Amino acid sequence: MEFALSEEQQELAATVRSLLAKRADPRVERYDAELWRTLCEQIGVASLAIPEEHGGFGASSFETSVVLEELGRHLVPSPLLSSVVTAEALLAGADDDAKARLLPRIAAGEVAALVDGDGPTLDGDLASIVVAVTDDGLFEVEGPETAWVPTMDQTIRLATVSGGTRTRIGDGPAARGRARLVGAVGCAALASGLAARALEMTVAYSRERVQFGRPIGSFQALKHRMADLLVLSEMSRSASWAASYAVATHAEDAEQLAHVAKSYCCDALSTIAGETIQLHGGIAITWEHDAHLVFKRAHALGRLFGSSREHRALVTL
Amino acid sequence: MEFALSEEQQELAATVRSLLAKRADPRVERYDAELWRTLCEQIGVASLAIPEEHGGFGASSFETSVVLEELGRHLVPSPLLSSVVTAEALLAGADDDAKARLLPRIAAGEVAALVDGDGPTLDGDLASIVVAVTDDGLFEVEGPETAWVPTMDQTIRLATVSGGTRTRIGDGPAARGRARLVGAVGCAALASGLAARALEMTVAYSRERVQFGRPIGSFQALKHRMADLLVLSEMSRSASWAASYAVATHAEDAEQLAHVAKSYCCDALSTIAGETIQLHGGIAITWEHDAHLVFKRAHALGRLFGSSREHRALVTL
Amino acid sequence: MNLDLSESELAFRDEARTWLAANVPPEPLPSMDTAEGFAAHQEWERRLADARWSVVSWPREYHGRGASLVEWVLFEEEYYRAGSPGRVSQNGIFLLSPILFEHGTKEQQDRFLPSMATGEQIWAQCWSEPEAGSDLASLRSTARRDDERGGWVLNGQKTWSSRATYAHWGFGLFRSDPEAQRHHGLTYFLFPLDADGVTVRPIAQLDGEAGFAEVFFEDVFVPDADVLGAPGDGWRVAMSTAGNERGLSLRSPGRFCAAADRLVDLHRERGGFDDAVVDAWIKAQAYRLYTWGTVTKLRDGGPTSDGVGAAGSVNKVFWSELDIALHETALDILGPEAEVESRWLDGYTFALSGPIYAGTNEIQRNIVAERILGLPREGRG
Amino acid sequence: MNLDLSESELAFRDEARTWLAANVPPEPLPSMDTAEGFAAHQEWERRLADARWSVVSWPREYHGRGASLVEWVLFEEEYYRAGSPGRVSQNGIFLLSPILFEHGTKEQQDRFLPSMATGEQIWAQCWSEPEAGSDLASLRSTARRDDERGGWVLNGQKTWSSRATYAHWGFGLFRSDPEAQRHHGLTYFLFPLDADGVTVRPIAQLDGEAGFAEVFFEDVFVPDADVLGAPGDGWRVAMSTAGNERGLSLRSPGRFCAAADRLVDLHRERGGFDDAVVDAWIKAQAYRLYTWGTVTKLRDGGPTSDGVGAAGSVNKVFWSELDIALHETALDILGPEAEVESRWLDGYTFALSGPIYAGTNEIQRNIVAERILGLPREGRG
Repeated sequence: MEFALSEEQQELAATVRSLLAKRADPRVERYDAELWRTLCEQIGVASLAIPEEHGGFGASSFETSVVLEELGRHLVPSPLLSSVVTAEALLAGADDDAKARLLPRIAAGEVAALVDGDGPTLDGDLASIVVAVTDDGLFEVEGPETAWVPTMDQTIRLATVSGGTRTRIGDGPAARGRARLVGAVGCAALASGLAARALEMTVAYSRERVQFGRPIGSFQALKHRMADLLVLSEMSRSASWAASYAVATHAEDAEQLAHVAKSYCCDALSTIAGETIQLHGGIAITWEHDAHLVFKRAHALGRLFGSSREHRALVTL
Repeated sequence: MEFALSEEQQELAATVRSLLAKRADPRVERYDAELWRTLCEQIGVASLAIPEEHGGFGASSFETSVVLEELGRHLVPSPLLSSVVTAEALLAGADDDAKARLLPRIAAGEVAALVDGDGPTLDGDLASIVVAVTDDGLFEVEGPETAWVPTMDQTIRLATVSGGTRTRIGDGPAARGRARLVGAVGCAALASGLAARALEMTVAYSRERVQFGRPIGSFQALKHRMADLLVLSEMSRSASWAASYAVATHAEDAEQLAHVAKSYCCDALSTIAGETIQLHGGIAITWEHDAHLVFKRAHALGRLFGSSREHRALVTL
Repeated sequence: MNLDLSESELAFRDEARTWLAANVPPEPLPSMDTAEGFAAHQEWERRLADARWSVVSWPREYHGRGASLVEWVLFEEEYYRAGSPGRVSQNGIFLLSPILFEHGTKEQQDRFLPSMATGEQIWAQCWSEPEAGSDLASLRSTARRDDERGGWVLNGQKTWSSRATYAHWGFGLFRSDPEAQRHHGLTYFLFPLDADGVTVRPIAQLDGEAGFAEVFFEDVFVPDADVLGAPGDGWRVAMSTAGNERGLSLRSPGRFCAAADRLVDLHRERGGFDDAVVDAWIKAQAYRLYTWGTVTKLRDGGPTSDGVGAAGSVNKVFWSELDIALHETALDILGPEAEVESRWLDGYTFALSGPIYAGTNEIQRNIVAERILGLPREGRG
Repeated sequence: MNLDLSESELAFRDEARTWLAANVPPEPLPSMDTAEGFAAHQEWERRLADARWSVVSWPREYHGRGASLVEWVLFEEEYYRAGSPGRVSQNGIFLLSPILFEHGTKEQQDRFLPSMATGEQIWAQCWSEPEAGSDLASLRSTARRDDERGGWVLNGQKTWSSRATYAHWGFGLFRSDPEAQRHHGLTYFLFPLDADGVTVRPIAQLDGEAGFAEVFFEDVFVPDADVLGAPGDGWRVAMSTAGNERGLSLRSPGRFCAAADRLVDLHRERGGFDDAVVDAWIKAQAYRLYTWGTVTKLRDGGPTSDGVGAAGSVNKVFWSELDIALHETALDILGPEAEVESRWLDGYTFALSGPIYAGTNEIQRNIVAERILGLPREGRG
C-alpha cells in the first residue's frame, strides 16, 4: 500500500510540468505540434502505456494519467487522451497483426482517434490513425471524411468521422469496454489537474486584488468558499489516482472506481470552475484572462466519455 | 392586484401574534387546551374559513393561513391545521346534513381530524370529530381506536386511527382533493412563519455570541449565510401567501401554486433549520434551547401532506 | 390580499400581447454587440416606440403610457413570453431615466428623454474602474473645475461599460473634489462618447463579442448643463440608479418565467432531469410571486430610503443564481450537444456574469446582512 | 503508487474480520449515554481488550498489537463494517493517548494506559467553556499554584464534555498564569471526576440522552504528578489532540463506508432517491481513498508541524457534511416513517453535531484557507 507517486512517477510529472510551464499555450489553434513532438520524443508520453514489444516504454496507463494531470493543469490542448484511449482499445481488442502494425506508430506520436458510436469523435479530424469500434468488431478506418464540430471549449477538439474504408482488426466489445474505462479515468486526471490549477489561479488573484482597502482573499466569506474548493480538489486527486491505478492494473474494482472518479472529479471541477469565474469577477469574462478557459474546459470534460449522471447510473450498488 | 395583507388581515395576524407572544409554549404536551380555547373564543381562529350559515365567521382559508403562519412562527402545537383541513373536506364533499351538523362544532373549537389512507393521522387521537375519506366516499367515524405514534417532532401529533363505526356522509374524491390542497398550503404557512422565526433567532444569537473577541454575526462568512437564509425566507412567504390565496379563492392555478408553495417553503425551511443548528453551535443540540425544536418541526412539516419531492412530481409542466 | 387583475389591467395586457404577437421578429436579431445587430436592435426600439411600447411607465408626453407598476410588470411578462429581442436601450431607460426624472432639470429631461425613448440615442453606463469594481466609492477618475468655460474637465478610465462600443452617450461618476474621501466629492456627468478626448476600447468577452468596453477620458470638457444633480452630490444621485439596476427594473420576473417555460419546452422535447426542470420552474414562479409583493409595497408605500435598495439585493441574489441554474439544467438536458453553439450556450455565458455585474452578489449579501438583518458591519479599511 | 495489501496486512484484516464476525453483539447495545448502556459498552471494551483488539496501534506492552497505520485503517473498516458498537473509550484512546505517548512521563503512561486499554477507566474531555466554544484560546478556568501541597488548585467551568456523566477521569486545559494572554500560560491537567470540588451536570441532548455534561470545578486539587507536559505549555501539548480529534483518528473512513453500505441496503429494500444514494456512496469512497493518501503521507514523512493538522481540517469538513447528507438521504427514503424513532434518526441527530464539535467547520475552513491556501488572516480582535 503506497498511495502516492513513486519517485519515477514524481520525476515524470516534474519533467512534464517544467516543460509545459515554459511551452504551454492554451490558446493555440488545435494543438501545438512542436510541443507534442517534444513531449513524445524527449519524454515519450505517447509510449508510456504501450508494451515494449510494440515499441512502447512498457509502463502503464497510470503513467499516462500522471501526464494527463499535468496537461490538465496547464490547460494545454493535446492529442494524448485520444492516443492512449486508442492504444488501450487496440491492446484489449485488436489482433496481433494490427497491434504490431499500429501501436508502434502511436508510441512514436502519431495522432490516433477512436470512433465509438454516432457522436463526434475526440481529435477525429487530426488523427492519422482512425479506429472504429462497434458491437460487431474493431475496425481500422482509412480515408474517412471528417468535419470539425465547433464547440464552446476549443481545447478539446471534436469532429464527425464518416465514410472511409473499414477493415476488421479485432473484437469490438473488449476494445470498447477498455476504451471507455481509460477515457473516463483520463478525463478524471485532466479534471483533477485543472481543478488544482483553477484553485491556484483563484487564490493568487484573491491575494492581489484589492477592494474596500484590503485583498479580497482576506474576506472571510471568500476564504471559506476557497477552503471548500480545496477540499474538492484534494478529494478529486485521490479519486483520480486510485481509479487510474485500478484501470492500469486491471483491478477488480476498476470499473467502480472509474465511475467514482469520472463523476466525482468532473462534478468537483464544475463547482471549482464556476467559483473561479465568480471569484475573479468581471475580468473572468474577458478573452484576455484564462478563467473562462477553465470554465469551458470543465464543461467539455464533464460531457466527454459520459456525464457524471451517466457514470453515477453505472455504479453497481 | 394587492399582494399584501389587508388591514383586517394584518390586525388578525397582530392579535394572534400578541396573544402567542404571551402564551405560547412550544414544550407543552399535546397542545395547550386553554390557549386553544382563547384562540377560538376571542379570535375565532377555527371559524374563519367556515361560512356564516354553518356558524362560522365567513372569511376564507386564507385567513386561517394567516393564523397558521403565526402559529408556525411561535412553534406552538395546535389543532388548527387538522381542524381547517377537515372543515374544508366537509365543505367540498359532505352532504348538507353533515355540514349542518359538524361544521358548527368545528367552528366552535372542537378538534377534528381527517383520516386519508393508511398512514398516521394528524391529531387523530385528540379529535372528537373524526372523518375518513376514501375513494368510495366521505365517512363520519364514531368510536375509533386510536394510538399515538411517537415521532421526532412532538409538536405535530400523529396517531393511527382504526375501527369505529363509519357512516357515509358524502363524496370522497372531492373532499380528498380539497383536503390535500388545504393541507399543503397550511403546511406552507406554518413553514414560512417558522422560517422567519428561525432566522430571527439565529440573527439575534449571532449578534450576542462573542468568539475571537467579536460577535460571530460580524464574521462575513456567517453574514453571507444568513443573507442567503433571508432570501429563502422572503421567497417562502410570498409563495405561501399566493398559494393560500389561490386555494381560498378556488383559483384556476390553485393546485400548481400549492405544489410550488409546499415544496419551496418546506425545502427552504429545511435549509434554514439546518443552518439554525449550525450557526447556534453546541447550544443548538441541547433541550434547553429552541433551535432543535425548529429543526424537528421543519423535518416533520417536510413530510406532512406530501414531501417536496412528491409535490414537485405533481407539478404539471 | 387580492391577486386578481382589474379590467383595465387585463385590457392593457391583452393589447400588449396582441401587438407583440404581430410584431416580434420571428427570427432572433443578430447580437446587439455587433455593429449589424446594434442597428437592428435600434430599429426594433423605433418600432416599439412608434406603438408606444418602448417606455410604458413613462408619462405620455415622453412617449410613455403612464402605465402603473402592475402594468409594467405585466408588459414585461408579455414581452419576454413573446420571445422579444433584448433591449439595447436598457441602460438609458432602466438605469438613467429614473435619475433624470428625479434629479434632472426640465431642460435635461426635454433634451434627453425623447431620443432615449425612440432608441435614437443609446446610452452606456460608465461605473466601474479598473481598481474599483464592486467598490464604487474608491473611484479615481477626476473632474476638474473649469470656470472659464463653465464646466468640468474629465480625466481617467472606466471599464465594464456595457454597450459603450456602439452607444452615443455615457453617464458616470467622477471625483470632482480631490480632497474628499470615498463617497464624498463625486459628481454625476453625462457626456457624448464621441466627445474630444474620449476613447472607447471594446473588451472581447467569452462569447467573442464586445458587449463591454473600456472608456478613456483625456481632458474631456463637459458643460454645466450636462451635470446631473448638484456637483459633489453624485453618490446620492447615483445610488438610486444602482438600486434600480440591481432591483426590480432590470430583471422583471417575466424574463425568468419565459426562460423557465423555454426550459420546460426543451424538457418536453428531450426528457431527463425532471427534478431540476421542475425546480427551476418553481423558483421562477417564486420569484414572480415575490415581485408582486414588491410591486405592491412600492405602489402603496413608495420606495423608502433603504427598503427598496435592500429588497433589490434580495432580488439580485435570487435571479442571478436562478438564471445560472436554469441554463445549466438546459445544457445538462442537451448533453454532449451542449458543447455546440446554441442559444442556451449564449444565454449561459451571459448568465454567468449575472452574479458579477451590477454589484457582485457578495456586495448584495453584505447589504442584506447589514441593512435588512441588522448584522454588525466589519471594518473595511 | 501501489494499492495492493501485503500478505501480512491481508492476514491481519482476515483475523480481525473473523473475530468480529464471531463476537460483535447481534443486537445494538443500549445507548452509551445511559447508565445501563455505559456499563454494556465498558463490558464490550473489556472483550475487545481480552482479544487485543481495543488499541491495535499501541505497543504490545500496553495491550496493543503494534499495528501499522495501514493495519489500523483496515481494522477500523472491519470494525464498522461488522456493525460493532461505538467506542465508549474513544476520548481516552483517540484523543488523550497520543498525548500521553508523546508528552507523558513513563510513570503516567504506566499508570493510565492499561486501564484505558481495557475500558476500566473511561476518560472525558473537558475542552470548551461557556464563553469559549470554538475559541479555545479564550479559556477562563484557572489553575492556582499550591506549593505547599505540591500541585495546583482548579476553578471554573467546562461544558460540552462528552461522556463526563459516567466517566471516571477527565482531561483539559486551565489558565495557570493569570497574566498571560490567549495561547500562553495554559496547563494540561488530568483529574478524577469524583475528586473533591468537581460537580458534573448532564446536558440533555436532542435525543433526550445525556452524552454531554457541564463540569464545575471548585478548589479542586491536582498534584504535580497529574500535569501532562510542562506547566504553561498546555496549548502546544493540546494541539496534537485537537489535530487528532479533527483528523484521521476519530473518523476513520470505515465508519462512513459502513454507513453508506447500510444506506445502499435501505435503498435496495425500498427504492427511491437513486441519485442521492449513489452520490453518498461515491463520496464515502472518495473519503476512503483520500485517507489512504493521508496514511501514506503520515507513514512516509511523519506528521509535519502544520501539514497534518490542516489536512485534518479537510477531513473534518468533508466527513461531517457527508455524514449529514448520508443520513438525510436515508430519512428521505424512509419518508413519513422517518419521523418515527429509528437507528437512522438517532444517527441523524448525532451527525448534526458533526460540523459543530471538535472545532466547528467555520474554524476548519479558516485553518484550510490560512494554512494550506496561504490566504491572509483577518484581524481577530
